[in-house]
Amino acid sequence: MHHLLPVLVAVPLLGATLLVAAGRHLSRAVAETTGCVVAAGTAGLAIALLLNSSPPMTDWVGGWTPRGGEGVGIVLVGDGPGLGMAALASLLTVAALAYSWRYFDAPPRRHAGSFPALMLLFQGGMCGFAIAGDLFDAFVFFELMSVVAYALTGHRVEEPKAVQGALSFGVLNSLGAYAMLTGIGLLYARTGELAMTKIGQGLDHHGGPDALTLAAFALVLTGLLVKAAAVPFHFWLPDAHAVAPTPVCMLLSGIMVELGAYGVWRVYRTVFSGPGGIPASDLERALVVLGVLTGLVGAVMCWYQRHIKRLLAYSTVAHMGLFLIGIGSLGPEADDGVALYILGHAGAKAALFACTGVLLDRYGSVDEHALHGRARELRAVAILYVIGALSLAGLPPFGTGLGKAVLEEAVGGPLTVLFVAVSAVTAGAVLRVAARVFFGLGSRPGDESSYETTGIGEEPETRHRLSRVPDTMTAVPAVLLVGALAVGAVPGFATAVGRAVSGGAAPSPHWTLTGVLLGLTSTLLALALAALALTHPKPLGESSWTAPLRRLQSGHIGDYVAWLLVGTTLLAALAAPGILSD
Amino acid sequence: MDDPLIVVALLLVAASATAAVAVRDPARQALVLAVLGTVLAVLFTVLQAPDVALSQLAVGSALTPLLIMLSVRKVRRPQRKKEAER
Amino acid sequence: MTRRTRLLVAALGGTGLAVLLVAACFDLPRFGGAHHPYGDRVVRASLARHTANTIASVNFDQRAFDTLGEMSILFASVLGTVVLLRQTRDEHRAAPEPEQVALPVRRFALLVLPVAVVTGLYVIAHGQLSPGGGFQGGVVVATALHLLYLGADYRALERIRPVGSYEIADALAASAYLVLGLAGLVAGTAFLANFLPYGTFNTLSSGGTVPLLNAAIGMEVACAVVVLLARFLDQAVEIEKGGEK
Amino acid sequence: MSVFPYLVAAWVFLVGCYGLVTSRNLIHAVGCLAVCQSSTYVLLLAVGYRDGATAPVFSDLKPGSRPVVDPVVQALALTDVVVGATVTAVLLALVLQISKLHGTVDPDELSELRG
Repeated sequence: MHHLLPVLVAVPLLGATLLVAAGRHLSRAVAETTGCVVAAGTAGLAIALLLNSSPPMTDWVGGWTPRGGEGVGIVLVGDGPGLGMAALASLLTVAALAYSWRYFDAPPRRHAGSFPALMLLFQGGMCGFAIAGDLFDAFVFFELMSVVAYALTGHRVEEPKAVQGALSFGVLNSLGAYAMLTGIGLLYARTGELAMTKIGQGLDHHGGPDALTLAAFALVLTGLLVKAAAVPFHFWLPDAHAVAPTPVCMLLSGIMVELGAYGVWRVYRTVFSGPGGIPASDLERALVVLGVLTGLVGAVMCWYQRHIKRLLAYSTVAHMGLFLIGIGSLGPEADDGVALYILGHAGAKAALFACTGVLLDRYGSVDEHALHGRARELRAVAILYVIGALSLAGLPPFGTGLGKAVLEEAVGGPLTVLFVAVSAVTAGAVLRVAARVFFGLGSRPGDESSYETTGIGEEPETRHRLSRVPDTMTAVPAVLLVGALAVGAVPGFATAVGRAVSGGAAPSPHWTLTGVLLGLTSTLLALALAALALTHPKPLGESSWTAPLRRLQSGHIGDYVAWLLVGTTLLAALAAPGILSD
Repeated sequence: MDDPLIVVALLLVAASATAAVAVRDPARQALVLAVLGTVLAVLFTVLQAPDVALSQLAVGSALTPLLIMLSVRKVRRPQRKKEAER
Repeated sequence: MTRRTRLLVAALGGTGLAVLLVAACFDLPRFGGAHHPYGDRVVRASLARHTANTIASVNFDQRAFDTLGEMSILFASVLGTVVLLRQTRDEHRAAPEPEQVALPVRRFALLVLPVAVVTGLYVIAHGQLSPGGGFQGGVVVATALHLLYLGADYRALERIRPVGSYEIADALAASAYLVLGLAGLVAGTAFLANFLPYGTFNTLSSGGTVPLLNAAIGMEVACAVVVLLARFLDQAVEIEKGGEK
Repeated sequence: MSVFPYLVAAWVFLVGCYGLVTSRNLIHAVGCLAVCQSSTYVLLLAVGYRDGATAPVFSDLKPGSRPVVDPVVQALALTDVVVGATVTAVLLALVLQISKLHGTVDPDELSELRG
């Protein structure tokens, strides 16, 4: 079975190359069908491998299985978390391709296959990163995923915002990747190895951590945290996710950003967790501080957006903060919680983006204020939107709710307040949007701010504005929401996830009374916040204390790079105490 | 570190990298980047990496500067036209 | 942020990063040290597989999966550039005026062109023996074709360079790499396994699948660079803003 | 002096970052990113160097007769060079579209995405 691990990467890549080779002679329907079939086939393979991943598989590509413990090849690791991420990425790719089925604006002339081909390349990159057991190999697939994502983000080249957002995305992520490569170079210099487990052993063999270990840690994590959009590396995310085509947004917010967090988890576990690496308390300090910052900044910024896709993008930032806190607390229960939360979040967030895409294609706007009361006729979409928002809030029995509950129990203490607050504020903002746009509740807000990005005057992504919403565009979010529900509600699923992630080291994740109550609390808080925003728009409207925070999001590449440098320094400073005291 | 050639090549790399950043006009920067690419190729050769030196020569000192020059030409062209219309 | 604050923030972060990097440098092993465990193993493995150029053995045999990723990056960025630089609805093509090229320049370019192309092909073919290989040779071939732009004019270039065919060739070369990888799996060993006989050391056919993968990469790189340059040349020379005339 | 090559790599990276922060032209910024990347090649190859060694190519070198430098970092740097060029191409394509749609390539004048 382990021989099939590299095939997980090869199949989508081969599909993409063949689509391009034949693209000139393919009709659009054939090209898109092929894309869907290849993506679905890969998803099937990923799931089949996942079901066989206990005990974890390893595969040495090219048959370079080490003799006497001395490998020269590249090792792929097929364990629960890795294959789980690959399966999630593949399933979301299928959903995104199905959503864009015959809907997208005219493809470039004589390049009918280019969009599905790019999506398949994206899928291949994500799968490759998820199963990489070799640090440089992880970097290569990380770059593949990034390069495709830049091109996909800027796909609508007639949109001024799209190309600007894609460039910020590209510059920041490339710089992060080079920082990561520098870190890999340092690790190679110290240990002379590239396989992650070997690097970890090499660090331990060398003795206690020193400045080199710290620098390598900070640099490698910079690359991964840029992708994971942790504050202060996060500035590119709202700019990019707000402008990317909707199917691409589903993938970016649903899985790509989470893969950054997964990378942090994987790299810390296999490389830095030994006695020669970074002490656990230091990692916890670094990730929890950054996670809290990320959650707070994301939630506040999310609340004050009127551009709906940007609002959803900030909600992703806020949730990434919660995931990072979970990863930083380094317990098997927390890992299970994060895994469930990521699954549920992927379904809910992708569904919300898909519904927003319907608004864009129908009304040519994604501005909360301009759309006030205009989408009353879209009953089905409205219901999906509200369900998505409630799921985001962690309403039992959604997967998000279960993940949040398990995570709250594992992390505990005052951080529980943050978890409830972040889910309540982000979900409240989405509910507010739903109430205004689909139900016309509250008074129509004025246009007072001149600084922020509005969502007025966006070009629809379909060739013409939709007069009727295609069935695929409502079916896909519905299926995604059912998935998010199933994660938390289907008996046995959570247990299976727990076994795949932490291998039975933790009690299998399940609903507890506290968890249900906390989920209900955040949902009620979200509803209350949304109601308050509609009835009393002034006190919850734009206030002067958030202005400096909002000005930081300036769209200026120079600013973002400056913050990236600060972020690396901050990361190193947070992880330094344990090393200095040695 | 007894090889003076390596030291000289390293100094040249540092200097041309600094110059590539300090030159603010992108067209000139392309030329400096070509120089940086060549100097890097020299450094790689003295570091006994002929393979990397070859590709650095092809990519760093030819392809990348060429792409930058073409972009500069495209970005400047409409402006020139507008000036001519005035 | 104003320029001043931005510089301040960057100075803060840059200083921290500089301190970190310098401290790390002093913990690195001495420059020129002899401790390279992975490197030594790689050299042994390369000789065992009759590949004279160890770099080629790493790129196309031992770590061929990295090269697959790298090739996909190249392929993706070419596809991305094609998509990003497509002709939009409000643009049209204006064929450039044929330009008079000074005779010496023309002669020089036409003389160098075949030499450069042959050099590039030679560099590709000897990838597993001497420094060079698919990447380097591919770029040389592709850049050489563009000497025509210098030596003749843009139209001559367009005639010998039907971009569409290069795009297809690029995709086919990438597929060939993947198919060779899958062939390794079908042949009974593993994905990207070197399943062919290793041949005689230091000959063109040595190294098993190495020369084949190398050739696929050479073709992919050459076509990819041609397409990349073509898209940028198109933008710089042909595509103009404004409706159809 | 045994850390000098590493310090050069660090310097090149930081100088590139400085250029990115202060750049007034997006094409120039992409060039600065390429400078940042060249620091990684310098670091990798410096790490793989071995005193008195030769290139790991055995077409006219008897195996075992002389020490060779680390071939792994060279393969990594080779990959890195190609990755760098392709990223540059995609980013420049985006800059071209920005210049068409915004009429400027000065990051200070781009004001579409804020808040």
